[in-house]
Amino acid sequence: ADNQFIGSLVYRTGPYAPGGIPWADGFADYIELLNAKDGGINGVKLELEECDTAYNTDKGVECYERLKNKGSTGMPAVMPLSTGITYALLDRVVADKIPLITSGYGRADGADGRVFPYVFVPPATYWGGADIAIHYIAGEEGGYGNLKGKKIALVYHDSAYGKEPIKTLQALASQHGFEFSEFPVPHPGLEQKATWLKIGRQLRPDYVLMWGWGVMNATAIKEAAAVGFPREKFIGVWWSGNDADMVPAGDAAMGYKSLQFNGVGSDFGVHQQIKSELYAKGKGSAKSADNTGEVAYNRGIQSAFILTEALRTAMAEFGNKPMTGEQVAWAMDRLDITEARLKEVGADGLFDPIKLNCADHQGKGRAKVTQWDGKQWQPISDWIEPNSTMLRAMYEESAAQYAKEKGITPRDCK
Amino acid sequence: MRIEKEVIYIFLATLFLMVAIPWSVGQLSKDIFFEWPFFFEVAIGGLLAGVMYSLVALGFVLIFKASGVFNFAQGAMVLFSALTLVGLNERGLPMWLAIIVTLAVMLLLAIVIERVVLRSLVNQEHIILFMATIGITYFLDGFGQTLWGSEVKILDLGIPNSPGLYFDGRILINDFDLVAALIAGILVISLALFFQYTRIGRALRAVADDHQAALSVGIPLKHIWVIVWAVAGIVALVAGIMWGSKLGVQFSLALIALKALPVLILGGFTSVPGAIVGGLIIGAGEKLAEVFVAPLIGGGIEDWFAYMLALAFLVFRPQGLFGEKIIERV
Amino acid sequence: MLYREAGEFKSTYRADQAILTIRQDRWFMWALLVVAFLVIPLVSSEYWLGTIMLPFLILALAALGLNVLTGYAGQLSLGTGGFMATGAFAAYKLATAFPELHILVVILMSGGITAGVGLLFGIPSLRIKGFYLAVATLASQFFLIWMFNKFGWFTNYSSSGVISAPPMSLFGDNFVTGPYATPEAKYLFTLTLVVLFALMTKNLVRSNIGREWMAVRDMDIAAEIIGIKMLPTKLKAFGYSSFLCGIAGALWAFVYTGSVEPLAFDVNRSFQILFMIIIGGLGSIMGAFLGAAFIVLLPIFLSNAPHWFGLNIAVDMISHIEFMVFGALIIFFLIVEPHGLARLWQLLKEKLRLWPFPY
Amino acid sequence: MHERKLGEVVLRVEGISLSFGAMRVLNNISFDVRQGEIRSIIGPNGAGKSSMLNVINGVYHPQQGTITYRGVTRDQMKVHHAAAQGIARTFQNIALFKGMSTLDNIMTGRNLKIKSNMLQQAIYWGKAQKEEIEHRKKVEEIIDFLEIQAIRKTPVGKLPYGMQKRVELGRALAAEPELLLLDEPMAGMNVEEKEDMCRFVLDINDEFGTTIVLIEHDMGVVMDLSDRVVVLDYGLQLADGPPDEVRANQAVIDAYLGVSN
Amino acid sequence: MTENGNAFLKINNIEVIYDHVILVLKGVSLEVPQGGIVALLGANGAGKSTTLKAISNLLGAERGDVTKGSIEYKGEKVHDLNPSDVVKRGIVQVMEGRHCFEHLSIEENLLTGAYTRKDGRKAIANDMKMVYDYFPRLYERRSSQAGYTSGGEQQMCAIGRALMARPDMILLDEPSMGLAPQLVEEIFEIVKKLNQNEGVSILLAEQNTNVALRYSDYGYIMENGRVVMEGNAKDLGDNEDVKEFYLGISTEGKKSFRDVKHYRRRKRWLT
Ligand SMILES: Nc1ncnc2c1ncn2[C@@H]1O[C@H](COP(=O)(O)OP(=O)(O)OP(=O)(O)O)[C@@H](O)[C@H]1O
Ligand SMILES: Nc1ncnc2c1ncn2[C@@H]1O[C@H](COP(=O)(O)OP(=O)(O)OP(=O)(O)O)[C@@H](O)[C@H]1O
Ligand SMILES: [Mg+2]
Ligand SMILES: [Mg+2]
Repeated sequence: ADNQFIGSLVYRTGPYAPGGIPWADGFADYIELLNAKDGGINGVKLELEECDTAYNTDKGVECYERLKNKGSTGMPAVMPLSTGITYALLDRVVADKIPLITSGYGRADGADGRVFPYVFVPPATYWGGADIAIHYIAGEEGGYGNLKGKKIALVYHDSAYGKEPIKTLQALASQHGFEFSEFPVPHPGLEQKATWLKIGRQLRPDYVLMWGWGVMNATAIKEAAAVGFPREKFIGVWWSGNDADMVPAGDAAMGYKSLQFNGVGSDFGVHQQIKSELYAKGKGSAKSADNTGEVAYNRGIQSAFILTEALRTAMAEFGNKPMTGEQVAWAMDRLDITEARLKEVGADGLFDPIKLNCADHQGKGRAKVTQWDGKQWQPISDWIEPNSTMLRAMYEESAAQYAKEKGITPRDCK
Repeated sequence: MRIEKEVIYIFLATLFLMVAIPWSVGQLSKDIFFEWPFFFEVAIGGLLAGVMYSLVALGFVLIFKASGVFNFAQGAMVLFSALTLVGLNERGLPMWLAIIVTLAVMLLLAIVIERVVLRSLVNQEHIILFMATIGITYFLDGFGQTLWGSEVKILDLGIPNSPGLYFDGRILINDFDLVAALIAGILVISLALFFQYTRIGRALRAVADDHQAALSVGIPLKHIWVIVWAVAGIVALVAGIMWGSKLGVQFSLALIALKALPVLILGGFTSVPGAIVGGLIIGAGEKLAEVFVAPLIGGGIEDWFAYMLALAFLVFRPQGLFGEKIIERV
Repeated sequence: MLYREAGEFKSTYRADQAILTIRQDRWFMWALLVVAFLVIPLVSSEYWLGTIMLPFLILALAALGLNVLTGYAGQLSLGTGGFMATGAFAAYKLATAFPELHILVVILMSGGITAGVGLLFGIPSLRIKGFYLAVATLASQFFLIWMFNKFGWFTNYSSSGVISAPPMSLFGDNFVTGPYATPEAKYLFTLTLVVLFALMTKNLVRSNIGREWMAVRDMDIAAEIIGIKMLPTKLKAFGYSSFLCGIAGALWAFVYTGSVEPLAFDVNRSFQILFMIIIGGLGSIMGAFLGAAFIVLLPIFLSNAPHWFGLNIAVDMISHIEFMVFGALIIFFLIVEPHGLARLWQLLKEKLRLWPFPY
Repeated sequence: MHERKLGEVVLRVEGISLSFGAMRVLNNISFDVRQGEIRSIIGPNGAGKSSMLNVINGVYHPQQGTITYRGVTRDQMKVHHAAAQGIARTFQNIALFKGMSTLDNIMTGRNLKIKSNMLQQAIYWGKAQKEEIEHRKKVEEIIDFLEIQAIRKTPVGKLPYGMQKRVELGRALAAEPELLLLDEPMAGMNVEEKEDMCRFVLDINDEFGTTIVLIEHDMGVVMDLSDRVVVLDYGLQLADGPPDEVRANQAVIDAYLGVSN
Repeated sequence: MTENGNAFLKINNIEVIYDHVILVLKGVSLEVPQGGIVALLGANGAGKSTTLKAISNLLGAERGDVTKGSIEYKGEKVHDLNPSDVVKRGIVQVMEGRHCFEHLSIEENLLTGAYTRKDGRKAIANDMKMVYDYFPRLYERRSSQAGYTSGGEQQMCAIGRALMARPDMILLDEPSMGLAPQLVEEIFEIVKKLNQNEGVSILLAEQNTNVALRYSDYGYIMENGRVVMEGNAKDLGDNEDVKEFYLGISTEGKKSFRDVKHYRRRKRWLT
């Protein structure tokens, strides 16, 4: 029988490898788990091929092009794991009819499925993340009303990625009356002394948010410690919440918080299965079973899970055989991962249910807040839902501008 | 070392501007918070950060001074030495032994580089040698990661990283930075003495001027190069240890080379003390600019500002503050 | 003795000053062009055209630009990425502000704007030389990228600071940008531009201005004594070089990726292009192409090779090995011929000319 | 000794003093150069001869003194102005463009005469090409004159020393100068080559009427060729006059020539 | 030089290729006896410098290679040694075109010449004094950077630097180039003195044939990468061809440079 080809763009090397390796491991392990446990999906075996991008856009594009026609039906979806690669693929996936799934990165306005039929952004976007962070802070302060006059700063990687939340935060600042200030950190962010002197010794904000990346995260946390900024008031987005970033920061990271759009730790059914089906038989891809609870690893599982669920949905419609990208896109438009389904695979509490439709390519967009206890992340909140009416309007506005520039006529989603 | 008058003038002017610009911007703009203790805090923080750059720049200077080679691989050497050190340590060697073994590895590396690369490229143009060191960079990046993996590793030598408050608690200085500055200072002084007072020092400068003529008077290029690259390797290790304890040992360490470049040109490619002075000026300059000027234009200017600052110095002294004058005669 | 010049006599200076004076070379070049324009688009897969040939051509164009500046005029520069970004952003602003402009006009104008920026950053070269200049040009690199990142105007205030190319066609339905442009159309469009600019560059370097550049490169003080004015000559090099780099940047953003963020033109891009011209051969048109081929194709080849040989190696291992082999090959080629692949090619021809005798 | 008629003064150097820091290189030097003459400057090593040429050329700026060229006294001059005024030069330490062929080196000498602009050159059609061919003709004449046809396309870096000197002369000639400054054109040559070089110098002088200032350590050459000789001695002007007179000057013998000459 | 059995330096049929393709020396053999002064004459591009560089092993730096033949010094094969070891064996070359270290002062230049010596500071200081005695001009300019000194001063510096190594054998490549006439004589006097007092052997490539033949014992004439003639200096000086082409003396005696004929048939030993 034909196998279902799955191409995976990973970065196991290069400056960002510490965060990329666990993701790639999680992704691969979940795929292998399905193969080991059920012989793939509905009897169609999954055939995974990785391509290392080193987080480099040129290489990423090359990987995509190399993998996209492999297997009997080509790559069913691409998850580039990098904002730069995402942008470089936007045009290509439309022509190739391959869904581009960016979980928690990429273009936030990809949530508007009318303009971006091939882009999917579940489970969350940066804009939603920004809103969730403020929501959480409001909770800490005893309600949105108390945000008035508070100072909230954003430290961000000075790139397309880092700038994503600014508009949202500005909007929220004017809405709730807090004072918002931004602190760009030039790539790669090895030196942040000036930034932190400004923040910690001069501005002295009530909260600091961080949209950091790679080595910038650890440096920021260390510098925050060096100027004595309380880590409890320092909240990073999910890409600033990898275990790998906390390690070099050492004790300084204690108390630091981070948003996560997935659960943390390895006390979930799916982890048990991975351990027993793979690691117990010496087949896992991570160094050891101990690494299977890292957030980036769980995120890898999540991406694999979303993809395989889409494949399942597609097969239900088109039959049990390898699916094409177009078929998976069709399925993504109807993806419905319910609480019950999560329970079934042993991922309840690990992931949030996702329900997409033709116009909404994001879903609820919820995330949790977690805190680093020196060894691992501890969840300190339940799923927080962002203000979807406000965000939806922003997505649509931004997507409309893109559509105008690109001369795209948004599809009709009746 | 002779210090020319011009250098002193430039230096004083810099000092003046570094105080005057933040002060006046602070007076003129409502957005900029200027207060003397804070100013000194930023300035001192900057100076100390600059010393950390100097540590990396030193490695460049050593090799350039001794062979006229612009060693692109210095950043990779920093990464490689730190990776080796931590890797050995993780595999159970006590830290002191790991350091010794790493030093041996760096010596070995120097020997290999001399044998394989430099020997075959004697007397070639600088840019060719530069390109060869790029080859070395790629090789080391790949090799280091093959041996030790790409995951981030912790390097903890127990250097404190706590905020220390000085001057009645009005000025905050990081202890780690002080330790780093001390180490860099010792390194620079010993290297400067080495260059100034040994026969080898003179030979190194001769080699940098003219490989072929150096050979003709019997200077053994082979040994010289091994010595210099080994010393640069040691300097890389020190930089790797300092930066590694700050950032964790990971691939990104190689990127600090880019922060060292403005330091290098400002101080002059050929001057060991220049690396320190350059580091101080760049460090203080970029931090002051970032804190007291950048908010007016959007922030995040540190990187290009360091380069622009260096460029401004070059306009007055094309060879950097302490670099050797470019001789042009017909 | 198949390859030789004996027996070919040139009776006019015009013939002697032609680009290729040896008949076999001319045949070779025509054959190459036929292959490039006809054979490759016919036989290549989409992957080859869109992922390998396209970036290769565009980077070769940028390398050509840098080679004018560094290889011919001797001004070492690490600002290429910044200039490419300038081209890309200029093209974006032009195309969005004046949607009726033809793509060729957009691209040429963005080259022109980049040339202007290049001139500005070329001024310090009057005083600063060698590696000092190289590091100083990094100032422009970092500054330009920062600027495009910082000011929303450049990206029409897109929240992420990313620009994307509107679909534009050469004529009628022949789109060369946007999602519906075929790889063949993109390839042929780029190839035509690159060939034209390569020819133009060749013309320049064999004319007076080219000689002036080389004179400045080889010994600037002597050049000045024989009457070459430093400022205009160096600035012309900066201007023309950044013109080409700007066009390369515009093509990169519009034709190749369609959507870029400024980081696509970060300092690594500058280094990459500098590597190309050194490996390919400084001061050689051919070198820019050979170097681009080496730097673009070799890593792709290396990372694909294990698959072709049916080896199953983990991707990170492949990546590491790729790095090591790539580095080792750079060193190897430099040792074999320090003056680059172009020179190696020439030596080969030299040997061929003498063949079957060794000397 | 032959008789030659000398024209009016083209270049007058008056009271030139030049120092680098504490080091006095030229001290109140004055002499003139007449139209069509071969004027030699001699003196021990480090006397300041090359520096004198550099002053005339505008490479060095003297602290004192004036230079009058064709009746115009100039102040500070940019280096490239000299060429525009018709002053060409060769160098003591060969200053050829090493990466270029002989032909290109000599063509570069004509840079001031080329009128087509960059765009025309880029298209290389019409004017630019016509011009290029025209200048190529001129350059070929020079190549024929100097008998260096065989090395036309060789990169000059690979040429033996003597050939390089000849190419350098060619480059200077290409500018069709009115005043030609030659700094030790015959150093490192054997007699035969020196003879050739002398022939060229004389022919240039005769046929093109080019005025020549010559620095040379070979006294045979200097005495045979020059109309008048200036002797410098560590910044001081020791003597100035016709060769025979200079040769007989005891101060010159002591400082420079030595007994055997 | 067969009469001298134990040649000090012996070059045997060497072939040198540049860049792997350019054949420059096509089988050159020559010998220098202990304590001899041997001149190497020849036109531009004959291969004199290449020969000297082959001996001191500096060819590698120019991508040249000795592909055939052997070079023996004091009975030991030296063509595989490093240049620095060659210097340690006592052979020092003064390179054509000066090659001073331009950023070093004259004095530092001289000191680098003594790099290989182990006989202490005092001896080195003594020799430095000797060099300064030979070239008083150098003493005056001792603290200036070599790059700024005049051509002749650099030439003196290069020669002085070689003397500082206390060599047994000096390879001089055009020592007289760019030197004032008085100094040319002086240099050769110095060479002679070194040769007589200290027994230093000299191999000399020189264009100033006149002086060269006057001071040397034996001479070789090279052309186009081959030795075309050899003999005692005196015999060579008397040879009619040599007289005409290298000494500029024809049968009619020495003539003025002004009267050189326009076109002359050049006789060559090889055609
Ligand atoms: N730019 C400079 N800086 C410092 N000193 C200089 C400079 N140019 C020349 N000198 C000094 O001036 C003196 C004269 O130099 P110059 O080159 O004019 O001598 P010269 O007469 O040409 O000697 P030679 O015959 O050896 O070439 C020398 O001692 C030299 O060191
Ligand atoms: N690096 C090189 N690469 C290629 N060819 C070279 C190189 N060096 C010298 N040659 C060639 O080798 C030949 C001999 O050169 P060499 O310098 O030995 O001559 P020479 O006898 O010393 O001449 P001169 O009197 O001019 O110094 C010349 O034809 C020269 O062009
Ligand atoms: Mg002189
Ligand atoms: Mg020679």
